[in-house]
Amino acid sequence: APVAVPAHAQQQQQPGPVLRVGLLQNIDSLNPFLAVFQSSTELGRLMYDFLNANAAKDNSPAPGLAEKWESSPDKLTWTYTIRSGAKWTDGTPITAKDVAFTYNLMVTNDAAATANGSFVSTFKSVTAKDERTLVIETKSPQATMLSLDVPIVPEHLWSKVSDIGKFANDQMPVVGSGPFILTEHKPDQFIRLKANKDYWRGAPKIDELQFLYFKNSDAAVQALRKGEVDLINRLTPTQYQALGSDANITLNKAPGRRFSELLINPGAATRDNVAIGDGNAALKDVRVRKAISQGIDTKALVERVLKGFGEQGKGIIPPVFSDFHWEPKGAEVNTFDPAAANKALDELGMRKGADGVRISTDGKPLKLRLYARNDRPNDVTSGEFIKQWMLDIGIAVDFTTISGNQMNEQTNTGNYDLAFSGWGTNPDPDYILSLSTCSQRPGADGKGGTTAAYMCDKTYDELYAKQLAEFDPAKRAELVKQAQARYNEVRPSLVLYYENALEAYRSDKFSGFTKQPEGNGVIREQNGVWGYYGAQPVGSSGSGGGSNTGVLIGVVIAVIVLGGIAIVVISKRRKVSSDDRE
Amino acid sequence: MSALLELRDLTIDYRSRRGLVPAVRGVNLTLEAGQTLGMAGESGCGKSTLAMSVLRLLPKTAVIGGEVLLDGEDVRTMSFGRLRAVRWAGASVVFQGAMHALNPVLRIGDQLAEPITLHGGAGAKSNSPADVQRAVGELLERVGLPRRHAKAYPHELSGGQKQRVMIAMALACGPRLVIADEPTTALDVMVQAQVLKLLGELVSESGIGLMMISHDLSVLAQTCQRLAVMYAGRMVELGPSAQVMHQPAHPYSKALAAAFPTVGDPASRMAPQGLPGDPPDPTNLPGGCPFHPRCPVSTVECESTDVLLRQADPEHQAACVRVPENVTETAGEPV
Amino acid sequence: MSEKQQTPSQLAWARRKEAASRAWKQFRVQRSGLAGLIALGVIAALAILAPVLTDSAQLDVTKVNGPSLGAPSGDYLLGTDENGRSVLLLTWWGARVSLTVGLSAALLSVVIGTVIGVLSAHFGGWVSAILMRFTDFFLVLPSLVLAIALSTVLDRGLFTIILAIGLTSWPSTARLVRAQTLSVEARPYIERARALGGGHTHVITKHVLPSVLPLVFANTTLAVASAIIAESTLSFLGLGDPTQVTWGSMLKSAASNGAVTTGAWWYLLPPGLGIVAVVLAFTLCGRALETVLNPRLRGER
Amino acid sequence: MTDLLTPGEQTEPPASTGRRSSSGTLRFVLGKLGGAVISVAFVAGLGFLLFRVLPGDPVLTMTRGRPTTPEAIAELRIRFGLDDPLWKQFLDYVGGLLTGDFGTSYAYSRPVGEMILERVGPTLLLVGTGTILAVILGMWIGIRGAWEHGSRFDRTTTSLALTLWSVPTFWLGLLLLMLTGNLFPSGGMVDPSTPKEFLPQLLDTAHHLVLPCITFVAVVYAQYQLVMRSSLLEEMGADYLNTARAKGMREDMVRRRHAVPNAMLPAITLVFLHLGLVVQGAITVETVFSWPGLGLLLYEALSYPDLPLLQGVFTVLAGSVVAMNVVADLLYRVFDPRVRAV
Amino acid sequence: MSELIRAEDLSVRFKARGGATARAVDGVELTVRKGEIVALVGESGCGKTSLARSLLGLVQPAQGSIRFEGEPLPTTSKGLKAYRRQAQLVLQDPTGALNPRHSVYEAVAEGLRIHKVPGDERELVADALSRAGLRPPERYFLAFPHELSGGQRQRVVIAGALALQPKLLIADEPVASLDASVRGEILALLLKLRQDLGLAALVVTHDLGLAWNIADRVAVMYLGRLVEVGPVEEVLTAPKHPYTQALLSVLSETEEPIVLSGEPPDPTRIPGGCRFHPRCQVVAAGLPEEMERRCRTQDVPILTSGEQTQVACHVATARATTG
Ligand SMILES: Nc1ncnc2c1ncn2[C@@H]1O[C@H](COP(=O)(O)OP(=O)(O)OP(=O)(O)O)[C@@H](O)[C@H]1O
Ligand SMILES: Nc1ncnc2c1ncn2[C@@H]1O[C@H](COP(=O)(O)OP(=O)(O)OP(=O)(O)O)[C@@H](O)[C@H]1O
Ligand SMILES: [Mg+2]
Ligand SMILES: [Mg+2]
Repeated sequence: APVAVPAHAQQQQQPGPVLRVGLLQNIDSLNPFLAVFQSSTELGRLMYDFLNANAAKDNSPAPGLAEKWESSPDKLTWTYTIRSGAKWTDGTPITAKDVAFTYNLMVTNDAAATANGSFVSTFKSVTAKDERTLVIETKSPQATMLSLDVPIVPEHLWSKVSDIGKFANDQMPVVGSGPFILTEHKPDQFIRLKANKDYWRGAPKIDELQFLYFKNSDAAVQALRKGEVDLINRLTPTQYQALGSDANITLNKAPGRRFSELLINPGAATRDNVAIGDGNAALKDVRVRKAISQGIDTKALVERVLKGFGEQGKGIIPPVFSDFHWEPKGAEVNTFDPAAANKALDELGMRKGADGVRISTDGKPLKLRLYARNDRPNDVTSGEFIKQWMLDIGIAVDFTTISGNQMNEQTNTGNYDLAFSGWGTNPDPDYILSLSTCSQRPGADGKGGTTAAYMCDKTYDELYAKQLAEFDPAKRAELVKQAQARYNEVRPSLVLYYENALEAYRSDKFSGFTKQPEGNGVIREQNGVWGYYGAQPVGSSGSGGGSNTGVLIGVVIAVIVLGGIAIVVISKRRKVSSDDRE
Repeated sequence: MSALLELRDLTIDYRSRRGLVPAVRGVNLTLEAGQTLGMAGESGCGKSTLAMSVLRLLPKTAVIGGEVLLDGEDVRTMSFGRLRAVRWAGASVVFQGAMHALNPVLRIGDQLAEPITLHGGAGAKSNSPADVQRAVGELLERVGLPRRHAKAYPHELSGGQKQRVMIAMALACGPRLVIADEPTTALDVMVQAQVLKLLGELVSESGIGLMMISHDLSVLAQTCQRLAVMYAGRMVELGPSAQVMHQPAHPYSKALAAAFPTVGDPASRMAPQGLPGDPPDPTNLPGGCPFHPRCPVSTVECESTDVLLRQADPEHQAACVRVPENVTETAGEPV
Repeated sequence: MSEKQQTPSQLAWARRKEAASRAWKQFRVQRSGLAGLIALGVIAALAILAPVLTDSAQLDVTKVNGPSLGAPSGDYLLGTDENGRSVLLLTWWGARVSLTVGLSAALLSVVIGTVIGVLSAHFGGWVSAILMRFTDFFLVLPSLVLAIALSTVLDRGLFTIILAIGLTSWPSTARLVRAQTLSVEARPYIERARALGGGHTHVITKHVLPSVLPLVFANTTLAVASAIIAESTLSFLGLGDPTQVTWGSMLKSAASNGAVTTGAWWYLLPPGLGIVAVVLAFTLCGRALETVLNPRLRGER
Repeated sequence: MTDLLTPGEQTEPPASTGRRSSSGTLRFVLGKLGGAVISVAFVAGLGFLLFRVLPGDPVLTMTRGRPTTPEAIAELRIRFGLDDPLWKQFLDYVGGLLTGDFGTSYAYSRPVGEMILERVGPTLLLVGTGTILAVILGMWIGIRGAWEHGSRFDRTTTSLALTLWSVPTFWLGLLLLMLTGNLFPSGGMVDPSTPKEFLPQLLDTAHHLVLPCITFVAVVYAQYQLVMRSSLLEEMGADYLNTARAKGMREDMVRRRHAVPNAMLPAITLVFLHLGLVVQGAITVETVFSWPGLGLLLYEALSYPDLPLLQGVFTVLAGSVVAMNVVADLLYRVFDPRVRAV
Repeated sequence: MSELIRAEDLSVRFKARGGATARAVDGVELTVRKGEIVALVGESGCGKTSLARSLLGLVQPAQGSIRFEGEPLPTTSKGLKAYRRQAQLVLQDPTGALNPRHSVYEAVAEGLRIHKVPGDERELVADALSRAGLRPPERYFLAFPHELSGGQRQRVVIAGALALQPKLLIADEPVASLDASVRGEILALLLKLRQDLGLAALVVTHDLGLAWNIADRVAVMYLGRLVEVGPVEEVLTAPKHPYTQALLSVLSETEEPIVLSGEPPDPTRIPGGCRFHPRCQVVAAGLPEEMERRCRTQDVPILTSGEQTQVACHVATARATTG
């Protein structure tokens, strides 16, 4: 029967608007407890609601499954009121028990803590007082209690899962609570989600959301041009510029959530202050680190490497999080000034040798190694620039590109002088700040640390501790900024720039993408799914027609090619047999 | 009535990078039905070329002159369809080196059946598979091989057996002429004797014409009535076997005969006979009689005169100045 | 065969010269091989002379100021890359690295292959059994996959690429050399040399190697061709050294910087055509050489 | 990769004079299988060692960039057995292989075997279709070229083959993408919106297959053409062809019945011998066209880098090559009577 | 005449395909005396080449020993190398026996260089070439094998052997691949060398005519064994062994050839009793029952290497003793 049903097929093709999104990273897991890839967590947000949301306007905590919340004065007990009327997609109501189950699972089950365990590490107890009341007690105050980035799963289904670590969560359609319902997943090919008509915020304006997988961004850009997809991100500046000429396509340039930095080994040491690694001793002097920074033109990097799509580096929290972003003032500003850098180094007694390379205090030429990850083209190009600039201030740089793995190895053992690094940041600054505390340095076995900058400063640690306990937003922001200023003062790394997030969509087909933050924010990779949720079709035409004509064209071409071959073969046959040569 | 095979002034040259290489330089020959003719000569003198020209099997680089008449019909001008009909049914070939002349991936029986089916069942009762199979079995038995060998592949047979298969194949369509090009060269003495005996018997009982090529005069003398000796693309002697073998009129034939001594002949004991000098280079033949540089009895005259076949005896011709120039110069016709 | 009083070494030289000129004569008549040789000569000369003819400073991203992905113009005959460097210049300099990698990797692979092939064929017995097992094992390994694995494991860099290609592509040479050695060893003149009292060294150096080496040489030219393709593939997959300009790495950055989308053919075509030209030239040369050295093929190709 | 252009490397049929014997066949098959088993064991060992040498701590790679605690890291180390001594890891690995368990992917926390199984289908589809087309095209051109060797057809097709053979696969793919504009999809195997019925799925898959397949065929067919051509050329001078002509056979029949079957043997065997290697050609094609097969999986595992996955794909690819080699050997035996009887 | 080389109870075995053992040489006693030319004849595959190669130490005998001038053949590679100065090999196919890349000069000088023979190499080469009948030698120095005719090539091979001034020449079918007209020349050369240098030779051939042409003694081999040995005149004019008789008969044009039936013998399956009996025309023609039983079951003793004609045949021996 499969052959004779074009009419029927047509009918199936008819549903409402489908938003197609190009995906450049595949899905590591559909299990929200295991998923760590950006693509997967975003998918998790589409499928599951969280306790709180981050407002589209400004990333501030907003109601999610919890419609109200309050905390005890010591900030150790939090009580959330779960909204009524929210339902799992199988119709079961969502209750406080589901939330308690989810958090408790993460507390008790190591596998369940894989992806988001850090959010529950201070939890003492999680209890559902009744259907609508959830009480969480923590051992110490936790600043992220209103941005617990944890998808809440239905207890009535997940309590039956025996091994969370092995559970794939691929029973389609996957029961969830988010604006979309996952209906199909073909690894490396596509993901289909249909709108959750019963979503408590209201049904999305599109019927279906599809993620199409592309191995390289260029293919995705092509697909956007051809209308195969409607929304893509992670564009390179060149691609972004090239798409500008297309009237049907609207570009979106948003401040990014990532900062790029140049690590300057300040004298790596373990948690127990045992020196490790072979970083150049000259770098232990903060004046040298600052001189090096002065020799680097971050403005030029933004212009030349990022082609202008980015902002000069300041503090470790990008400007997108404007509350916490720190603006240096006066002497805090790192201005490009080779002359000053030269002077500073001269004053330190590091005179230039005959070859223009300075002689370090230990009597050896000042030669520094610079590592860049070979899969980060921007770092590699920046490296070329930095190498040149360093030469101008009398520092010889041996620039090597290594794999991400090797980079981890080198930085985790302190075996570097200069190296490129960078981190993505969250609306809440706690985690990114915590990385630079003394305790984040590796243990005695060289393992276990997550920092790479080897920052360890008493003042900083104090500021960090204060901001963690401060619940007044304005005061906390001030502390966070001070911490960043302190970081800048100690200068274990130089923040180079914040890349813009570059996105593009078919404005002839869709509009209404909600950006986060409002105005100039991103559509995808938000702290939420406002972008997809807000999307609405333009006019009446859906997508999908293109692929049908495509099929037709393909078939026609195949027929022509086959026919051509057949004709050639037959004519040659005839020719051969006619002049039946000897 | 025309002869079974008649070559008239046949010349064959190969086009090569060094220019035209003359392989056969004017040969006249007649073979009647039922006759056996042996053709001898050293390597490269043009024996195979001559044989292949009879069925127009030479490569495209060959330039052929003169006439090749099979039953009075010129092979050179035949239509390709007619030629195909004549091939195998009219004249067949036992090729030099049976190992390579048989297709290694086809069964013996299929290869034997092939000419029969191709020629519409010639040699069998009809073209029906059963009849063809029967004919194949009979052919195998005729050459002394069991019928089951039809199922065998060439590599499963010994050299002698393969040569028998080739002979059987040559006889498949009941041709009137069989050309055997060095059918025994690669074989061991004993097997050679077996094959020669078989060939002799088959020819004599069926009355077909046989042209047999070899470089071993003694082999030819056992099987053939008449012998032809070639040198540098020419026929230098032609006559009854015994005469050519024992009273050769051309010095080259003499040397050739002496190279295969008779065991027990005191004359050749401890006295190997050889011919000094090298075989001629076909692209650069010496002037005059091409044999004169190696000829033990050459005269001044030999250096300038290129001698054609002369009548030495009524049935015996040779191309040597020593043969009295009494009868016609342009002989070649048997009497 | 003329001069009266020549010393044996003079004789040997005369012989070699004659053999070489004969081979050259046979090579010369093969038009495609000759074309390949000329192309190679031109490309090699350009590559060698690049530092003389061009300004290498223009390869430095910090020193150039062309437009990003600019189309061909008077200033930039083949346009610019995403960093504003001249694609013509990049392609030109890329030839140096691509050729170096191709040649070194091929050489490495051919040397390994020859040694293993000759030894296993000459000594036979268990030596051969082990070596052939080894060769067969490597022969079945998908060489690209192995090269990928190797370049993942080893430090990134040209040397790694060379090593990865060299270590994975020798088995076919070993097979070829082994087959050729076996056929040489089966010739009666080897038996004669042994009957004359010659030992292993004599047989290998005086008979086996001289007759195997020309074929190895032809094989090398073919191996260079595949090494260059392998290099570009590894670079394209991101396993190359991003600080080195090779044709493969150019194509990678072209692909990842939107050359296809923007239709920047000037960025995509030159390195690709460079690869095709060099590989084709090496292949044509190799085939012509093979034809010269292997009479079985003569006049057929 | 040049292998095919070098003569002499062609599998020479072992010269044999013996008669057929069934015990010989059995011994042959067992010998081949034994050899294959050893090879696969080698591959497994090599795969293990190779990726164990990778610098860096996989757990750090795994956790980098997101909140973790030292405890969680220690947990991961234990979960993936990274704290065990090497020999124990190896034993676990071998034990796993024997039970069909390739380990768990670092990146996807899924059984590697399962992930590989998912990708085998698309790769087979691409490589299978491509190979069939390439073999047909290559053989046909090769046969014609050899038969009319020296003709214009021969010269042009040979030059074309050599040129295409010199083209890097991925580059051709990129060019095709750039040139075909809107005719074909830019990537993937099937459009998610295509109805889940047989015909639409088939057509859509075919539509997606066109470009990858053309790329694949263009680069691969040349080998088959050149092999077929030289193989047939080698047979062209054979005496049995003259025998066939002498029997009065028509030229095209001589070619079909005698020349081609003989020339086909080495060519077909080579096709199989190289089929395994051809799979790796799929890596670049799949990467360029986002074709969801093994090659793409390898590429992804590579960029992570996901050790168990790399190891698994490597083992499976190499194992398939070994298997294809055995098939090639056995085929030769089935097809060539000369080898069959040993 | 004193003994030069002597094989005692020599056996050579090969592992044939399929695991069977081919007894290529299976108990041979053979002597070549100084200055003597011995012809070894037999049909293809009977083990002639294997015997010749084992005499040069090129294959290890499975059993038995070889003595050269009374001394057993050395086993060390050094000893063998020294021995190979004394005994030289000439192969069937001169085209194959010369490296196509080596000039005539190098081919002849190869042995001299291996053994580091003192003296002016050039003179030694020239001398060897002219002895082999290539005169003037200088004309040939630079020539390559492919520029020479077959006869000339064989002379170069012989010159290469002569350059080392050996005492024994073992020639394996030295003229089989040559044109009929040329072979006589090469044979004459062998005779001349024996005359001039006192060179002893073992000439392997399948051609009885050749033996008649040049040999003093002839040894007829069948399936790894000698079946008849003796002076050429005796063996070839009055053959006693049925196999020799058959061989002779197929050569002559006058006699009705005795064509032996059956396939060529297979050294992996040597029949019991007299190894010739399955193909023996005498057995086939019918023998007294007692005699036939002996032929079928009783192996014939190995011939010793004496001066007289010896024959390994039950029937012939019985006839000789009875009268
Ligand atoms: N296809 C060819 N192209 C060019 N020259 C050829 C060709 N075939 C044969 N010849 C030359 O023609 C001459 C005669 O060759 P032919 O094969 O007829 O000799 P033959 O007498 O059969 O020799 P043999 O005894 O070796 O078989 C030789 O000089 C040979 O080199
Ligand atoms: N290297 C070898 N390996 C296995 N079997 C061998 C080897 N050499 C010879 N034989 C076998 O030994 C037997 C005798 O071979 P040999 O070459 O000595 O015979 P021959 O008398 O010289 O034959 P021909 O006249 O054909 O040269 C043959 O059956 C042969 O197959
Ligand atoms: Mg011939
Ligand atoms: Mg022999």
